[in-house]
Amino acid sequence: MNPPDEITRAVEAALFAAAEPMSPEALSAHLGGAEVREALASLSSHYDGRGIALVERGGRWHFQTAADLAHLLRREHEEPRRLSRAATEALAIIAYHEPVSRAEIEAIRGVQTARGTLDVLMAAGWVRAAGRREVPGRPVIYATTPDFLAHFGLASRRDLPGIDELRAAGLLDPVDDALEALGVVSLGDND
Amino acid sequence: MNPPDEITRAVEAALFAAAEPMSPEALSAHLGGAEVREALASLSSHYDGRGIALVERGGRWHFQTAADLAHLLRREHEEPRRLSRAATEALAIIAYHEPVSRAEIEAIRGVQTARGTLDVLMAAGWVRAAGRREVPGRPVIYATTPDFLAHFGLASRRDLPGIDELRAAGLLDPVDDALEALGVVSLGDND
Amino acid sequence: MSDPIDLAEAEAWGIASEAEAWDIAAPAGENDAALYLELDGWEGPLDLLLDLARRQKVDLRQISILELVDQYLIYIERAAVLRLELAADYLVMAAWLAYLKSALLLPREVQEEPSPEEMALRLQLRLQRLAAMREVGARLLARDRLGRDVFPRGAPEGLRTNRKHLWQCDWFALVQAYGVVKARTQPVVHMVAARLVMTLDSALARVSAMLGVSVGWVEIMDFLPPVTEGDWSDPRLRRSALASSFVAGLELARRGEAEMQQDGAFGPLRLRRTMR
Repeated sequence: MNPPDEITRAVEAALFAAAEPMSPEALSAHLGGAEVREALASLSSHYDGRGIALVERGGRWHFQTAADLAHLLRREHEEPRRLSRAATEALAIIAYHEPVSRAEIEAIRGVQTARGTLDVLMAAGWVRAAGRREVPGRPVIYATTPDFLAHFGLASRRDLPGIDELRAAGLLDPVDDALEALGVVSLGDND
Repeated sequence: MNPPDEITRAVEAALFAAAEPMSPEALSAHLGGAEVREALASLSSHYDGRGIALVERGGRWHFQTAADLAHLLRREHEEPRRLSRAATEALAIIAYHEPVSRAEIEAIRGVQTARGTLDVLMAAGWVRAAGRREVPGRPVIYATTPDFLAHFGLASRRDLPGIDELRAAGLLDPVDDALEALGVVSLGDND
Repeated sequence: MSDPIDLAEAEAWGIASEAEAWDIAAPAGENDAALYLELDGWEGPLDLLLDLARRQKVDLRQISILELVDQYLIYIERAAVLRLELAADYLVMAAWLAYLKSALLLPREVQEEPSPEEMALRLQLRLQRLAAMREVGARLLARDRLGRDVFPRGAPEGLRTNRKHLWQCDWFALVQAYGVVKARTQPVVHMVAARLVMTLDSALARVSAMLGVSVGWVEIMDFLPPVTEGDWSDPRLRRSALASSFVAGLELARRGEAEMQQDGAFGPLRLRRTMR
């Protein structure tokens, strides 16, 4: 391995010191406009197989410990509070359907969503309000955040487990659309 | 460079994730009693010349940004900005009348002074709080700093032109005339 | 057909699974029974249905809706026997499922809309969707999570960009600002500059003298001193002279020494000596 060049060293040092994941743009701005993509690629491969990994999450990069060492490190770290089942479902629905309104979440879950459920997800920094849907009542719609991707180790939403299969199976479509796709004649189409 | 062995990877990850520098003993205990000194030595040489360094301080090890890149951690981004008219007036009043309270500044300016105005002057390092006036309400009083004198090239506040000099320079003319004259007559020509 | 569900077993299963899989780590609002309908660990009738469907141990796409309906109704009946307090929506669902069952079983003469088959399919699709989300939720939580399985740097130095304003102000701006403040707030004395005027007295004397020698109407402009004389070309002085001459004319008319005449608004104003 050749010694790293100055930009690579600078990117390495900056990402190492950064308290938050950084986009290439932010890195570049911090390093006086230097081109950082090549350095990121070279660092990423340099750290491959080491105890630390350089990963990209939602377009932002950060160092983290290698996943296979979890068992060694976990004991020192308190396990984060577990999510309730309601919150887990709401999070999954938001992640796989985003952006969704609360009513849409409830339509899938079949129960009302307690006030605290979405708050918990927002307080964790995984979900944010993403505007309003332009339908009567203008409901708030929710989407996931870059922190969500970082926390769950996803490079992007395309990496959500099983999302392609779900989409292919039509399980991300509303029931009405699915019925239509199945050729079931519903009341409205009966004219 | 050979791929690191498991102990080296574990030490690397543990030190990376640690919130504090760790002694070899603590590391070893953390990693189930593994012998870590060799791993520390190998890591230390691996990181030599990179953007990150593994260092020992008082028998405890930690990662830190390479010393020659420390400047990356704190970047000062300086944006030249012209002091607002309100702030310039407040500064002038403080310079001529110090120490003055905010109420006194307002009385002299004839208009209210926004809280932010004094903050700006203090952030610029030209004004400091200089105690409280022993009157009801004990208002904070403000004075200029040595930086103020240095910035404006004054040996002392006595170097500020007196009222008579201001008048002679046309600076006590009604505002409109003074502003008009600005383009034409400069102070130097008037001496 | 699977065996009818033993209620106690179902309860135990529900509670155990709840405790095992999820900590109800929860904000106070989640315990609000009105919002958060739980029956023996189920979150509402759809959740209970999904659990019952799972017990058929077949793909959700192949579940027997009729069987599912039976199982649900049995569950509700037993709950009623045990005087368990059932939330209203469990009963609503029971009624709806009973209706669905009869619609599916009875021969139909009049086709209703939507058809029972469509309703059954709709229920099945909903269960599939909930199951899918539940499954991916579990998969999400099982990933290598930052802060649980993988860790960020324990004590990052942090990158800081101190956006410092380099405030700019120079000596002149400072001194000038003080001058402006002083000028703005110093006591203001209004001085009315002396300017050339034609006094009423002099106008009166002039108009009176000129009327004495005139024989007919004379326009008021002709009473003004000629432009060629002294300062009288100054338009401000001429305006003053006109005003004073006009007032002088009025005064003379009041005294009965002169007459004034004007044919129309803004027309020429003429004076003449009163003919006695």
